[in-house]
Amino acid sequence: MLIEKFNPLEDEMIQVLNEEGDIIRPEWMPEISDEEVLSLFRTMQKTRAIDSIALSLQRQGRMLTYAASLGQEAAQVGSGYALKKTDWAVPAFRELGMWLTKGWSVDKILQYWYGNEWGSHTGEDLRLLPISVPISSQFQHAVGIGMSIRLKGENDVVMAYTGDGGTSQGDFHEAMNFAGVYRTPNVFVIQNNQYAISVPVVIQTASKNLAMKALAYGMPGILVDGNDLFAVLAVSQQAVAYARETGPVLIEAYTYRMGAHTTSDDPTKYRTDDEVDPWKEKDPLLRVEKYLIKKNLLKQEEIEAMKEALEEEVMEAYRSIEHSSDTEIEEIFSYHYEKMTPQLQDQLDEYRNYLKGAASDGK
Amino acid sequence: MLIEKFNPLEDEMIQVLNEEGDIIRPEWMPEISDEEVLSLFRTMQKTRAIDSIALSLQRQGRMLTYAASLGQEAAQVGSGYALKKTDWAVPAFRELGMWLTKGWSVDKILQYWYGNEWGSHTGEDLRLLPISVPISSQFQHAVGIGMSIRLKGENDVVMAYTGDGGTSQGDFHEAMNFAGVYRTPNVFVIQNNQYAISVPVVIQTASKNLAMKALAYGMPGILVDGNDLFAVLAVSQQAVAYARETGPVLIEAYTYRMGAHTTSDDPTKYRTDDEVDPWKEKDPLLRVEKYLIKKNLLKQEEIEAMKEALEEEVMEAYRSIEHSSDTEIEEIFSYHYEKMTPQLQDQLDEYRNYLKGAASDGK
Amino acid sequence: MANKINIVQAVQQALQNEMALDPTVVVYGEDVGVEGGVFRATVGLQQEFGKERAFDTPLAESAIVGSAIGMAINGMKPVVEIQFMGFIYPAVNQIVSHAARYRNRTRGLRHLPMVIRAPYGGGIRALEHHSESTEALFAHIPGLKVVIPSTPYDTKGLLIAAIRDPDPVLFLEPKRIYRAFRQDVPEEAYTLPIGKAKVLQEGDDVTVVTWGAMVPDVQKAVSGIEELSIEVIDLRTISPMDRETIIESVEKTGRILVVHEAAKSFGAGAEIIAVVNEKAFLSLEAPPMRLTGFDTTFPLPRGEEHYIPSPERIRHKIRELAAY
Amino acid sequence: MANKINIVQAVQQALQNEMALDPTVVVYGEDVGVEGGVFRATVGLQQEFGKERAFDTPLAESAIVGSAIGMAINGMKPVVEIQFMGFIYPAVNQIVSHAARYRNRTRGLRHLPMVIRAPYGGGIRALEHHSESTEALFAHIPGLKVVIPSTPYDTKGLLIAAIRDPDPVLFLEPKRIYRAFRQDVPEEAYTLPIGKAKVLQEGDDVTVVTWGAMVPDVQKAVSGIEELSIEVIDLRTISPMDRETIIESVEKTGRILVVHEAAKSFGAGAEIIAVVNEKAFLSLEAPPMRLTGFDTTFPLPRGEEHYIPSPERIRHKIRELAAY
Ligand SMILES: Cc1ncc(C[n+]2csc(CCOP(=O)(O)OP(=O)(O)O)c2C)c(N)n1
Ligand SMILES: Cc1ncc(C[n+]2csc(CCOP(=O)(O)OP(=O)(O)O)c2C)c(N)n1
Ligand SMILES: [Mg+2]
Ligand SMILES: [Mg+2]
Repeated sequence: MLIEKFNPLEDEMIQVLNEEGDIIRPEWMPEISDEEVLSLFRTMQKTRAIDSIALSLQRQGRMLTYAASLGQEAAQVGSGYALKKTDWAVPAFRELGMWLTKGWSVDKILQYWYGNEWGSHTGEDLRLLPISVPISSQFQHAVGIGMSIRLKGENDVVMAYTGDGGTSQGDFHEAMNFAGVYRTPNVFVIQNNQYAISVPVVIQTASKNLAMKALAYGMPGILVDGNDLFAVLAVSQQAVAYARETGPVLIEAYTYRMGAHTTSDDPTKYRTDDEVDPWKEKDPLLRVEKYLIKKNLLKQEEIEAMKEALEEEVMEAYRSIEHSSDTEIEEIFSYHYEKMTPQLQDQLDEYRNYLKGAASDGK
Repeated sequence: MLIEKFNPLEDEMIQVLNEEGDIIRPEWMPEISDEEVLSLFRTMQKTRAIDSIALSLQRQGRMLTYAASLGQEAAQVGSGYALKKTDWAVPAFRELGMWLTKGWSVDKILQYWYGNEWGSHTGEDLRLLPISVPISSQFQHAVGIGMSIRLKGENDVVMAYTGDGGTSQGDFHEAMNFAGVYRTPNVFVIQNNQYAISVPVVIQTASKNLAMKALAYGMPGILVDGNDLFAVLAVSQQAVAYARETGPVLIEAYTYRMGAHTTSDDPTKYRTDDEVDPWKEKDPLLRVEKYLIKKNLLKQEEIEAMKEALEEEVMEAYRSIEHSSDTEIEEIFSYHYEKMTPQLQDQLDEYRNYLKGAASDGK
Repeated sequence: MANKINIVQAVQQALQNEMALDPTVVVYGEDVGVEGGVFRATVGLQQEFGKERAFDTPLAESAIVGSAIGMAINGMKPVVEIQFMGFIYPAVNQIVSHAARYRNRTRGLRHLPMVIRAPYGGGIRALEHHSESTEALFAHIPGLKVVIPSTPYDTKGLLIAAIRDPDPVLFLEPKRIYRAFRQDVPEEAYTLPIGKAKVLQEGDDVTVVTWGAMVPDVQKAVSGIEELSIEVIDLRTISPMDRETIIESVEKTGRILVVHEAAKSFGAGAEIIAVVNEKAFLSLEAPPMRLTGFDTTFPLPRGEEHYIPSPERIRHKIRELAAY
Repeated sequence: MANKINIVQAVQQALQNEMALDPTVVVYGEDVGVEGGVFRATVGLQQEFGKERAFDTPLAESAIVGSAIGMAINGMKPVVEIQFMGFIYPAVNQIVSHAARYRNRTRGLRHLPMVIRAPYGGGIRALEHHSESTEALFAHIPGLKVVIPSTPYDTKGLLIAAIRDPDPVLFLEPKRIYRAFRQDVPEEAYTLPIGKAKVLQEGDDVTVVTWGAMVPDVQKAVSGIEELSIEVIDLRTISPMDRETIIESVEKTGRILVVHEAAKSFGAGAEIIAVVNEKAFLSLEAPPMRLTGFDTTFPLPRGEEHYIPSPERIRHKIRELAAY
């Protein structure tokens, strides 16, 4: 098994699909039908469509802070696709591609970024936790779910995400350590996109790579080309299988954040085009596109049509939430406890009374 | 250099002095005069004398909670002795042998355990931080000192201590990671005494050993027999030299907590004599004693006399603080800020007035 | 069936009852399994329910609380122990940023039936960080409940209520009186309502509100005052606070003293006084007063006797308030 | 020489002045170096003072604060940034268990001249955890000082005072008004006393105490009330609180309203009311009141307008208080 044989100290990186769209390690190619490849490609395109619509809405003032996934689609879609519906996914905040494979709906996703808590009501049957903003804190929840799975004799796997920056947090360490001790069915995915806002990964850690951090917890760690859909999928499938049977695994998906950290960020302050440009050739979508075209599974025009259709679909989803996104006053109060405390009830009443008075004052 | 060549993944352990008191790896024997060996042996005996007096005082109700170092004297004295006077030591709470090498006086040490803050006023010129109770939190301070040393162009080293339990804390990880990034002159010492109160190290981590955790931070890690004074000293000297010149190092000193966790603990609840007994033969003092006797540097009677003299010295120190250890009321208030806040002044006045009133009421 | 048990035994019994009744209840923390807790609050649980349901953890408070959040998300009812309240701080991010917020964040989709137990308070001649009473910090956090019992009976009933509560509860145990006295307590499971104070003694002249380990001290203080009729309220839940019971009492007495062990400024006493002002201002005949710990770190043992208000000081303060 | 600058520029200038004057001052945190801070509060410092004295750190708040403690022990004056107050919680153990305690723990042998800066408060249409106002938590901790400025002039003077203070200061910056207005501020370094409130406007009928980003809102509210003479106090330091200024005012007006953005219960307003009761009870003509955030998590942007008391609500509350 790749997972067990791989030695992260050697700093090599698993690759299957090269930049020309050729399969260079067929023995590692995941077993996947052409329809599945097409569907994954579509999901990656959808990720990109959401990013582009959200960014343009943001510029128009119709969307708030937004964190794009541009460049990281393979890492997200490839890993997320390795999960069953009954497996859990525990995101950080930049896993759009994974959210789509897991079934979080586009309107909910946009509602989240548009600043409404209902966006995090991901849906009754979705084993997907909401976005977690405090970096790496969600790893602890993932491990707790893993512990409960072992305890209940369930057969599910929990895949948790963090960034390269996230590896510096105490919670990253504590969670990985717990997972090692209790041999929980966890897959930990680090999307190493080289930056934590403006801070490059060389200031984040002196570790040779991030995958090898697994050794400190007695678990396998594997480094994969995060811009290679097939490699990510292959490694993730094996990791998920390993987690289900044996214990936790760490995956480092080596990738690059092509855009700004969020819409509040201006990356030209801390990095040059010279650094960014070479990564354009490593575009994870381009590779799959080349593969599909070479295999005659898709034509260039079809791709353009797909993009357009997806953008329209996303705009549709946005329109469905744009005007319904203001929070009802009562909702601010009513979800803190099963039943509102008398304090909350008082405060709600007082505020409503004030509003009534203000309204009748004509203010 | 041992430090750089050592591969913690191979799980071997540096040893110099065996249980018979013979030097088995002369090439690693630290350069140390007979007088120095005698003096270190004496310090180890003193450590044991303090432990034994403190425990007996505790049983008499003349001492409070106490955490003994029994069995860990070599790990503590050997590491502490590698430091210069100008180097810093940052303890957890079970480093008695190191405290003595660093110059913390016995009366202060006893005063600390006897529940008076003045015990932590270690002395103006001592580069020794006070005991730090919240596990591994002190690693962060050690790294901060290390950062400031680099910044100021100083040439000192900072040696920080934690236990096997301490490796599970987020602070352990964050501090080690900072040290790696800033290449601070830090030596991190884990006294792996196999237990965190009742929790054995196998429940603490799934890592093969603790030394290899260093790899995650891009620093060398080395595993040493913590019951072997010469091995600990050799490794520590090299680590200190490495830290001074190059960057941080992690040392795992493999040892065993022979006694209870503290005087509040009863280890028979969680471990058997069968487990403890074999460690008696690995007694770090016995080994040095055998070495010294074989080398004709010390006679059995002299050892007995040394023990007695040391115990008397410790009792003397205790007597000097036993009756002077109650806290002055003002001291409770006056060290929170450079100047007492009006709130504190009020509270002190009110309390004093109350006491005066109570006294004049004859209460 | 009743048994005569002390507070720490009541904790143990509550856990045992609930683990027997509800297979989703699990208990874990540092030294909680094999040893049965450094205070013996979880003794016997691993023997009875196995290593899966009562177990030791690595030394990491953030992971203890954080993993409990995950457990609760997947249908368990974790009851985790923080060995001393002074060691809860590494877990504050998990408590404040997640435990308290999950229900609201997800608009009710996910809620967290979890309990964080921690022995709190000073006066046990302990090392630094073993004497904290920082309930006010957690009471300020929306989405948390903070409970502090003062008797074996209340401990058991409130802890079981906390375990059955669908939301996170911080359950602070008054370790100074863990073994101070015994009480007849039903052997079976029962609950007491979270959010309800208890009037321990009715009176007309002065209201004294207190909680936890200060309760017996207040009772002692009050029992030495013949000339006044004093109402004593055991708050029992710090948040959400039972304002009604306090207000009703102050409307009767016109005078209130809050006694707590925590530092004075920005402590829970301030909130009680603010509430009394808001709800019973016109009844006040004297300034609401506080008798509390100082605004200092809890002193080490050789100074600790000064910190916690003694029954004599409480008595003195009650008289001062009554004489106002 | 004066320059017209806003609050975030005042922060930057204070840092720059002090770094120039005192080589032991260092500035660090996430994105603080190359980028100059996500709010640009440290912009230009790395260029001017080098990577040694203004630098980026790994993403770890506990290490940021914990290493600052070590730096301070070895004679530096670290000024560290927590990117948003909502991310201070991982550092709480270092703040509460060490920063606040070192001087007392060592009976004065070691003290920590360090500043923890964090932008606080809501109303900027941000994601979760970017809107916290939990100053009350830190104000309750003995050994800490908590400062919140509301103008460029105060920001600069108080931040420099904080840097020169031999003890740890938590310096909370009102990010909602970071760029709201400019003020003439001396270009040179100067200090303002920590622990002193400021009477912004004198008045006889009602006292309003507030701080930080609420100050302009209160001023707006007050400017719309012609019929009352209102005294407005900008608290500026939450702990240690300037009780004198508040008491003096209440003795005059007999009426006090505290306005803050943080959740109501167990917030800093409660302490102010408790103090007023203790020190000016007989002057009170109406119940001290609070107008604050709700006891809820700060809502996401589509609900946030309801949370922070608006000038209209403040005005309404002042009138309610005056009419009592
Ligand atoms: C505890 C905490 N500190 C700071 C932040 C502010 N912050 C948000 S994202 C980010 C960088 C994250 O970097 P990384 O983990 O590499 O993820 P990426 O943004 O690259 O996907 C920071 C510092 C935060 N959200 N949580
Ligand atoms: C943060 C924190 N949690 C819990 C404790 C209580 N405690 C004191 S010592 C200890 C075990 C420490 O184990 P280890 O690090 O191996 O050191 P040892 O006692 O073996 O020297 C525990 C859990 C503490 N002091 N700090
Ligand atoms: Mg990143
Ligand atoms: Mg240990």
